[in-house]
Amino acid sequence: MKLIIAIIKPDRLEAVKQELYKTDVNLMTVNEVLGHGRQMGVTEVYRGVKEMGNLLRKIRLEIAVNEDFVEPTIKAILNGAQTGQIGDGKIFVMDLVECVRIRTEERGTTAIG
Amino acid sequence: MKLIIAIIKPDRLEAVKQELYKTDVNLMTVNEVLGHGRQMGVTEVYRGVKEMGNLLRKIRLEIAVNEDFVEPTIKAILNGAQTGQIGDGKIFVMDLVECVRIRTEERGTTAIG
Amino acid sequence: MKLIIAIIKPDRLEAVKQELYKTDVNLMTVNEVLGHGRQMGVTEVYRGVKEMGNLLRKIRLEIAVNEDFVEPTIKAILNGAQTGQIGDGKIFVMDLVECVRIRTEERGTTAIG
Amino acid sequence: MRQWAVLTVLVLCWMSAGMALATETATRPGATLSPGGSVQGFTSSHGERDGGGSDGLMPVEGATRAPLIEAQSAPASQVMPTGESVPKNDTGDTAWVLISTALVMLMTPGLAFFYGGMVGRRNVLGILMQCFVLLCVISVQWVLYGYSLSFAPGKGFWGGLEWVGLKGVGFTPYKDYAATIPHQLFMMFQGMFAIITPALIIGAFAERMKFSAFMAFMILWTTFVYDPVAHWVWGVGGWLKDLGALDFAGGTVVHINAGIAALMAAIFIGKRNGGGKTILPHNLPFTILGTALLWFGWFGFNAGSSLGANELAINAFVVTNTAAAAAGLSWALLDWVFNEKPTMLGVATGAVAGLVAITPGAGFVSALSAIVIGMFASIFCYLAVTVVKPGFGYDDALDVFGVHCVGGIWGALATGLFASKGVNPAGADGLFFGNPKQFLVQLLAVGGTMIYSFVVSLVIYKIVDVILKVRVSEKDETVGLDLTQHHENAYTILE
Amino acid sequence: MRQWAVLTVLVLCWMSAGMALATETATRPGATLSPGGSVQGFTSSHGERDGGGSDGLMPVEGATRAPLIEAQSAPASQVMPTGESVPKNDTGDTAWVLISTALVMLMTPGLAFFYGGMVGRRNVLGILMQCFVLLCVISVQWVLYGYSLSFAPGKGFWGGLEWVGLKGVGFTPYKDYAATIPHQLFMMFQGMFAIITPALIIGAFAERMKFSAFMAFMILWTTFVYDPVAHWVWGVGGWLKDLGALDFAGGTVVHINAGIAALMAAIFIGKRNGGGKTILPHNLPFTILGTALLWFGWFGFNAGSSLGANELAINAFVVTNTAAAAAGLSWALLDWVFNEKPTMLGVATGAVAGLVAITPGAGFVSALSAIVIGMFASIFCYLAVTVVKPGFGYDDALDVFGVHCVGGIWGALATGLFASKGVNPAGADGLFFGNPKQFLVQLLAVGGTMIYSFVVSLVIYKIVDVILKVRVSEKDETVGLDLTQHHENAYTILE
Amino acid sequence: MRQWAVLTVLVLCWMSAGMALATETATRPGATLSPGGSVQGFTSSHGERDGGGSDGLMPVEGATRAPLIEAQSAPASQVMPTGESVPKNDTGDTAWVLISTALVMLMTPGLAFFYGGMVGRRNVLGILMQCFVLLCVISVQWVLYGYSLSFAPGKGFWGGLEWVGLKGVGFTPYKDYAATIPHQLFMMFQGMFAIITPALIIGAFAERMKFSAFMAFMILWTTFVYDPVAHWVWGVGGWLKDLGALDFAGGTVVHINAGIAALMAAIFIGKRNGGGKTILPHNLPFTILGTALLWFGWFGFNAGSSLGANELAINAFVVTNTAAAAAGLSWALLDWVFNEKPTMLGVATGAVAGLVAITPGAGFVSALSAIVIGMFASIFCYLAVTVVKPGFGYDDALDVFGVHCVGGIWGALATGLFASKGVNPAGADGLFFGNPKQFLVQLLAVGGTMIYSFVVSLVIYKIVDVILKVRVSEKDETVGLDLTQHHENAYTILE
Ligand SMILES: Nc1ncnc2c1ncn2[C@@H]1O[C@H](COP(=O)(O)OP(=O)(O)O)[C@@H](O)[C@H]1O
Ligand SMILES: Nc1ncnc2c1ncn2[C@@H]1O[C@H](COP(=O)(O)OP(=O)(O)O)[C@@H](O)[C@H]1O
Ligand SMILES: Nc1ncnc2c1ncn2[C@@H]1O[C@H](COP(=O)(O)OP(=O)(O)O)[C@@H](O)[C@H]1O
Repeated sequence: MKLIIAIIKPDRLEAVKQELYKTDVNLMTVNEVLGHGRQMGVTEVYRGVKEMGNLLRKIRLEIAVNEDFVEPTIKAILNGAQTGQIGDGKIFVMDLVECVRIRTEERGTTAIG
Repeated sequence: MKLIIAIIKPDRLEAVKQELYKTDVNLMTVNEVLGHGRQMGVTEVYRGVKEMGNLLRKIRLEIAVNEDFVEPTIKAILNGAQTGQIGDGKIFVMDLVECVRIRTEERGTTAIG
Repeated sequence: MKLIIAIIKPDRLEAVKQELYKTDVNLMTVNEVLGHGRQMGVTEVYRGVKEMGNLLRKIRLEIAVNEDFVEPTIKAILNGAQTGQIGDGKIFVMDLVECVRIRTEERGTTAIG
Repeated sequence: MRQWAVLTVLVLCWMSAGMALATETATRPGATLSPGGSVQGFTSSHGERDGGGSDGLMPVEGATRAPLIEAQSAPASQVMPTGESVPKNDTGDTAWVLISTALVMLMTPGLAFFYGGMVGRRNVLGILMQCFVLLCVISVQWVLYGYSLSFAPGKGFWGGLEWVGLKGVGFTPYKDYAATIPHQLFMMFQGMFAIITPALIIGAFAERMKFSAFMAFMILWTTFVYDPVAHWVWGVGGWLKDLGALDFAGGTVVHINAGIAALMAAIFIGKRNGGGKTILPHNLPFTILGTALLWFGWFGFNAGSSLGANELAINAFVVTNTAAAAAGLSWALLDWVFNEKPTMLGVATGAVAGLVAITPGAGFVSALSAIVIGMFASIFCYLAVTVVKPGFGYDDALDVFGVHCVGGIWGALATGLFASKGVNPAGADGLFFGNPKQFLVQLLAVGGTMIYSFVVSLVIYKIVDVILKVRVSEKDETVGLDLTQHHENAYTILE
Repeated sequence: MRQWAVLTVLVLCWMSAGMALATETATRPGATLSPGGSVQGFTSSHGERDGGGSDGLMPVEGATRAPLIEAQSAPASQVMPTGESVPKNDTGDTAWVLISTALVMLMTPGLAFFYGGMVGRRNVLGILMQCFVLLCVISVQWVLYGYSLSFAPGKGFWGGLEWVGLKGVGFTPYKDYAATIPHQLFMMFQGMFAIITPALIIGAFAERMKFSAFMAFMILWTTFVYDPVAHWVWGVGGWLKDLGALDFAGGTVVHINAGIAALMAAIFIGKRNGGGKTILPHNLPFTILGTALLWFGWFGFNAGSSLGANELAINAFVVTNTAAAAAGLSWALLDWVFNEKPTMLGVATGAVAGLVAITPGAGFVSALSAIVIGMFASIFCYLAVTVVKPGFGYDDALDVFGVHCVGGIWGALATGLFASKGVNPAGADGLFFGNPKQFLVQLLAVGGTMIYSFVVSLVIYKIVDVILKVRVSEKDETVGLDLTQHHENAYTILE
Repeated sequence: MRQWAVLTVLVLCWMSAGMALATETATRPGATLSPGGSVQGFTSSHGERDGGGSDGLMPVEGATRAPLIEAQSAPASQVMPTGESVPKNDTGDTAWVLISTALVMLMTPGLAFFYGGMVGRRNVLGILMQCFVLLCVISVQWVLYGYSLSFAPGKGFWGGLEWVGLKGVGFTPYKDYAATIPHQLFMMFQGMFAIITPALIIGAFAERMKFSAFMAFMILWTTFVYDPVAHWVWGVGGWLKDLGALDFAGGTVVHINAGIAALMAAIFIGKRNGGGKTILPHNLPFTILGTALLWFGWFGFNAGSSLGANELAINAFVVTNTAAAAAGLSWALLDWVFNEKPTMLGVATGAVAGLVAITPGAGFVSALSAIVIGMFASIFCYLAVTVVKPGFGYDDALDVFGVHCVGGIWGALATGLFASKGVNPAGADGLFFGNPKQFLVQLLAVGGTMIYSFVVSLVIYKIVDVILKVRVSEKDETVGLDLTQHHENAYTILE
C-alpha cells in the first residue's frame, strides 16, 4: 500500500478528479495549501508598500492506494494536472504500513478502496 | 516510530480527543480537509442550477507515536470516531524515520511524546 | 529521498524560510494547522461561559529533499523556529519512495529539487 | 426543581399586584388619563402657536391651532378644539418617519448578522434565511390583514378586518395614531415592528428548527400573538392602552412578547446536539456589524416612535443612545470582574440589552435615568444568561429570553419607576416621581403579555409540531441547516 | 438556433406595437398629457390650500397656491397659476431628498457586496474595485458634464452643455424638475442614479474584464448611453417623456438600460474559463449584506424619486417594500417546488428582482398591485436565469440581464398594466384600468431603450476592445483579478 | 536626522505666520466678522421672507424675519432684528439633523471595520472592541460632563460645568448654536463627533496597546484634549472661533487633533514586533465595508453640520461626495503610476483622505474646488504614507497621521485658499479669492491645535504608561489582542 501526495494547481482539481474517476480511484482527501516553488508569486501592494508574495495557492491531494494502483494513479494525476508551465506541482509517494476503515474496522488492502 | 493519519467526521473530533487523552496520547496536529469517499455529498443549488457537491468537510489528525502506542491509538480513534455510518473515515499508518523536538533538539523516541 | 514535516509557531515562518533559503532549500508546501501539545491554550469567554481552548494555531511545512539535504534542512528549521519556549513544535522525517515533477514527468532525485 | 418554585412565587406576586391594582382602579376612575402607546402627545400645547416658549414643548409648523401631535387616546382627543378636525401632513415629520421606517427595516438584516455571526459556519445561512423570509412574509401579511388586525379601531382584543388589504388606509393622517403624517406611513412604520418581533425569536431555536415548520409557526405566531398584543397596547380600544400602560416603542409588544415565546420554543424544541454547548461564534465581526446596524436602526425604532421630528423624538434619541452605551459599558465591567477581561461579544450583548431596556421608556425618562436603566439592564441580563439559563437548563441558544425578555421586563418596570411628566407631560410619573400605581400598571402589562404569549405560542408550537415536526433530524443538525434546509454553503471551502 | 428566432419575433412584435401607437398618437393629440419621469405632480391640487381634505392628496407647507410638487412636464406647468413662479425650498422635502440621496449612494457599495459575495475568493476585490471606482469616476463626471448632458433642458436627444461644471445649478429649486428642493440637491440625487447604473453591468463580465478596458468602457458608456437615455425619459424635452412613458424611478433608464448592455457584454466577452460554470458564492453572507443595503437604499431610490416627503413618497415606499417582499417569497416558493428547498440566494435574488420590477411603477400602482408585480417578477426572472440563459448559452455571470433587464421590462410593462390615477392623479391609467394605449407607450419606451443601448454599448465595446483588449489573459483569469489587476489579496490565507 | 530638521523649519514657519497675523489682526479690528464653527449662517438673508429669489439663499419656512440659520457668533447675532428672539424648531431641519446624528454614529462602527479589516486575523476584535467601547464610554461622558466642557458658553479655554448632566439643555433651540432645532439634538449631534475623534487614533497603536491603558488614555484624552479644542473652535467664546478660523465640520477639531495624537502614540509606543512591517489586511472587504459606511456617514458629518435642511447642507453634501470621489480617483492614478496597478485599498484610503480634506471647507467651497481639494488630498497623503512614514520610521500602523492629520491640515489650509463668499456669504473669502489673511488664520488654527494636542496627549500618555504600562507583552502581541485582551476569537478555525 502506498500513500500518494500530489500538489497541484487549484484550477486543475476538477480535471484531476475526472482522470482519477476514469482510473477507478474514487477515494481521496483534499485540502488547500500554499506552495513555494519555482513559480514566482504576484507582487502585492498595500498603500504603496510592495510585498513580494512567494507563496501561491495550491491543492494537496492525499490518496491511499494498493500497489497496482500506484502507477495508474500517477498517470491520472499527470493527465489532469499537467499544463507544461512552471508551478504544475509534484507527486510524492510513500509507503503505507497500515490502513483501517473506521466504520468496519477492516484493515489492510481491503480497507483502502 | 509511526505517524498515524486519521480522517474523521468533524463532529467526532471532541470524542476522539477524549479517547486519546484516556490512552495517554496528548500530542497531535489537526486540520480541516475535504474528503471524497463513499459518502454522498449534499446537492447545492445556486439560482436554480444544481451542483452535486461531492467533497465533504472532514477533520485530519496527525499523530506521531512510538511503536507500542500504535494499536492503542488506533483503538482510541475507532472508539471515538465510529458511528457505523458511511463517511466515518480512515486511519493510515506510516513509518517515521526521525522525530525532533524543536525546543530541545531531542531526537527519536524521547522526542515524540 | 525523505519527506520532512515540520510543525512550527506561526510567527517563526518567516525566519524558517530565510534559514531554508540559506541552505538552498527553496521548495516547500505550507499550510495552517491546529496543534495540541504541551503548550496551554488561552481561555475564551462567550457571554460569561468559559471555554478552555487547547488547540493552537501552528504552521505545517512539508519539504521533500534528497538524503544529503536532510540534516541541513533540520538544522535550518531548528535555527529558524527555536525560541526555547513550550510550543516550538516538532520535525518528522519519513521515507519517500518516489517523487514526480508534474510539468516534466521527471522522477526520483532529479525531480525533487 | 428549586428554580420552578421561584418561578411560581413570581407568578403569584404578579397576580396579587394585578388584584391590588384592579381594586385601586375601580375606586379611582380618573386613572386612565395618560395614554399608553407610542404616540404620546403633548396635550398641554393645544391651540398655542408659539408653544415653543415654554420649555419642553416644540411647535410644529403648520399645526397652528391643533395639538402638536395627536395623542392617540380618547381623553387627549377631547381637549382638541372643535373645528380643527382636518389633520395635515407635515413634511418634516413625514421625512423623519419615512427614514425611521427604513431604519427599522434595516434592523432585521442587522439582527440576522447579530445572530448569524454567533452560530456555526454551517448554520449561518439558516439564520439569515429565517430573518429574510420573515421580512418577506410579514411584509405581505401586514398589507393583507396584519395591519388591520392590529390597528383597526374599536375592539379590545383584535382590530378586526375593516382595513384588510389597506382598504381605507390612505394618505391623510389618521389622527388617533399620528396627526401629522400620512396614515399609510404609520402603517408601514408599524409593519417593520411586526417583522422584527418574530425575527427576534429565531435565536432561541437556532441550529435546529426545520424550515417548513418555522414558516408555519411564524405566520401563525404573528397573526395570533403579535397582532393582538400590538392591538392591546397601541390600538384604539386596546385594553392595556386603556389601562394606561406606558410602552413607548414596544418593550412589551416586541421584546417581552418575543422573548417569552423564545423561552417556550427553547424549552420545547430541546437542547442542541451535544447538550446546549457554548456558542462558538464563527464570525464575531458579523455579530458586531449586526450590533452596529441594530443600534443605528434603533434610532428609528425609538425616536421614530414619536411619529414626528419633534422633541419627543429628540428625547427618545438621546436616551436610546445613552442607555445602550451605559449598558455596553456595564457588561464590559461585569466581564472584567468575573472573567478577567472585557469581551467584545459582551459589549455587544450589553448594548442590545440596553437598547431593549430603554425601548418602553424612551419617551418618558431622562438621559440620566437612561444611564441607570442601561447599567441595570446589563446586570439583569448578565444574571439571566450566566445564572438563570444554566440553572434551569433550557438551551436558549442565542439568549433571546435572557436579553430581550429580561431586558424588556426591566425596561417596562423601569418605565414605571423613572417615567416623569417633566420629560413628557402627556406621559405619567413613575414610582420614583411619586406615582406607585404606574409601576403596578406596568407589572400588569408585563405579566399579561407574558402569560398570553407563552400560552398561545405553546399551542401554536404544538400544533405545528404535530403536523410538520418542528425539529430537524439529528443527521441534518450535524451537517448543518445551510446544506440540509437550503442546499447552500455560506462559504466556499476550496477554490 | 431556435432561441434567436424567438428573439427576432419579439423584436418584430415590438416594432408593430410602435407603429400602431404612432398611428394612434397622430390622431389623438391630447395623449401626451400625463408626464413621465420621476417627478409626478398632483396636478389636481393646484391652487387649493387645504387639498388635504380630499383623500389621496397631501398639502405641503409653503406651497400655498402652487402645485404641490411641480410636475416636470410642459402640460403640468401650464396649470400653474401665473404669478406663482418663485418656487421655495421646503425643509421637510429637502431633508427627505438629502437622506434619499445618501441612501442611493449606499446602494453602490451594497451592490458591490451583493455581487462580491457571489464570485470566487480571488475575484472579490475586482468587483468591489469596479463598483468603487465607478462611484469615484461618475461622481466627478456628473459634476463636470454628466448632469448637463442628461438634464440641461431643451433638446430631444441630449441635454447640451449649458450646465457644465454645475454652472447655473444653484440652490433655488428648478421647478421643472423639483419645485420644493434646491436644484443642486436634485442634481446630486440624480448623480447617484448615474453611478449605480453602470455598476449594475459589472455582474455580466465578472471575473474576466481587464481593469483599464473597464474604465474606458464605463466612462464612454455613461456619457453616450446613460446620459442620453436619462435625458429621453426624465429631461425637459426628452422624447420618451414627451410621449408619456411612465418611469417613476428608473426602470427603463437604469435597469433595462444596464441589463441589456450587460447582455451585450456577456455575449461578446465570452464565457469564463471552464465554460460558464455555476456561481459558487465564496461568501453568501456578503451577498445578503448587499441585498440588505440594496433594499434599504431602494427606499431612497424609489421613495426619494417623489422628490419630497409627500404622499407619492409614501406610496413608493410601501409598494417598494411590498413588491420586494412578494418577489422574495415567490422565488422561495419556486425554489421549493423545483429544487426541493428554498434557498437564501434565491430569496435575495427574488427580492432584488422585485425591487427592480416595482421601480418604474412605484408612484403609479397600489400595494395590492405591487404584490402581483413582485410575484411575477420572480417568475419571469427565474425563467430567464434557469431556462433562457442556458438556452442561449451566454455567460451572464451574475445574471444582470436575467434579473435587471427582465425584471425591468416586466416592471415597465406592469406599469402599463397596473398604473392607476386613483393612486397618482398626475400619472395615467394602465391597461387594467381601461387605458390600453399606456401599455403600448411602455412597450415603445422599453424597446427603444433596449435597441439604442444594445447597439451603442456594442460599438463602445468594440472600440475599447480594439484599443485595449477587453478580456484578461487566461493566466490572469486563473490567478484571479484581485492579484493580477489590483495586486492585492482580499483575505490573508496564512497568518 | 534630516527629517527632524525639516520639521523644525516647518514649526518656525508656523510661528512667524502667527506673529504676522497677530500684528495684522491688532491693526484691523473688524477681522473677526466671519464666524467659525459649524453653524455658518446666511446673515445676508435676515428679514427677507422670500430671500429664495436671490440665488444662493434658501428660505426656511417659519423663520420669517429671522436669519435662516442662526449664526453662532456674536457679530451674526447683532444683525438679527430685535423682537425676534424666540427661535423655533423646524421639523424639516430637525428631521435632517436627527438622521445626520444617526449617520455620524454609524461612522464609528464604519471606522471599526475600516481599521479592523486591515489588521491581522488575531487582532480584529481588538480594533472593533476599542471602537465600540469608545462609543459606549464617550456617549456617557458626553451626557455627564463632556458636552458642558465643550459647549457651555463663555470661557476661552473650556466650557465650564453649567451644563453638567444636561442641566438646562432642553428642547428649545439654543440659538447661538442652532436656531431651528432642539438644543438637545445639537448636543447629541456634537456627541457623535466626540466619539469618533478618539476612535480615529486607534489605528496608530493597532495590534499592541493594552486595553486597560487604552481606556484610561481615551477618557483622559477626550476630557483634556478633545473637549477644550472643540470649545476653542466651536464653543461660544472659544479663541479660535473668535479669531475667525473656518472649520465647517471638524477638520481641525477632529482630524488634525486625532491625527497628531496618533503620531505621538505611534512614536512612543514603538514599532510592532517584526519592526513595523507592511499591513497585510486579513479581510479587505471589511475595510471596504467600513469605507462605504464612512462615506455614507460623512454626509451626516458634513452636511449635517449645517444644522438644518438648508442650502449649506446641500453644498456640503455635494462637495463631500465630489471630494471623496476625486481623491479616490487620484489615489488610484498614483497607484497606477507608481505600482503598476490601481489598488482597492488605495481607492478606499484616497476616498477617506478626500473626505477628511473637505471636512473643514464643506460649507465654504464650491464643487469644482472640491475636485482640486480631493485630488491634492490624495497626493499629500500618499506622500505622507509612502515617503514620510518610512523616512521618519515611526510605526503609525494604519496611517492615522498620514491620512487624517495630513489630510486635515491640507483641508484646513485649502479652506483658506478656496473659501468663497459666493458659496457662503456668512463665511469668508480665501487666498484665491483675494483674502490672504484667511490663510494665515487657518495656519494659526492648525498649528495651535497640533502643538496643544501633541503636548497634552504626550503628557497623558506618559502618565498612563507609568501607572498601567501602555504596551502589551511581546508574548501577548504574538498571540494577538483578541485572545489576550478579550479572551475571544474572531473566527472559528475548525468546526
Ligand atoms: N521539494 C518539495 N517539497 C515540498 N513541496 C514541493 C517541493 N517541490 C515542489 N513542491 C510543491 O509543488 C509546487 C509546484 O512547484 P514548482 O517548482 O513551482 O513546480 P514545477 O517545478 O513542477 O513547475 C510548489 O509550489 C510546492 O508546493
Ligand atoms: N483511499 C483513500 N485515500 C485517501 N483518503 C481516503 C481514502 N479512503 C477514504 N478516505 C477519506 O476518508 C473519508 C471517509 O471515507 P468514506 O469512504 O466516505 O468512509 P467509509 O467507507 O469509511 O464509510 C473520505 O471522505 C476521505 O476523506
Ligand atoms: N506526537 C505528535 N504528533 C503530532 N503532532 C505533534 C506531536 N508532538 C507535537 N506535535 C505538534 O507540535 C506542536 C508543538 O508541540 P508542543 O508539545 O507544544 O511543543 P514542545 O514540546 O516542542 O515545546 C503541537 O501543537 C503539535 O501540533
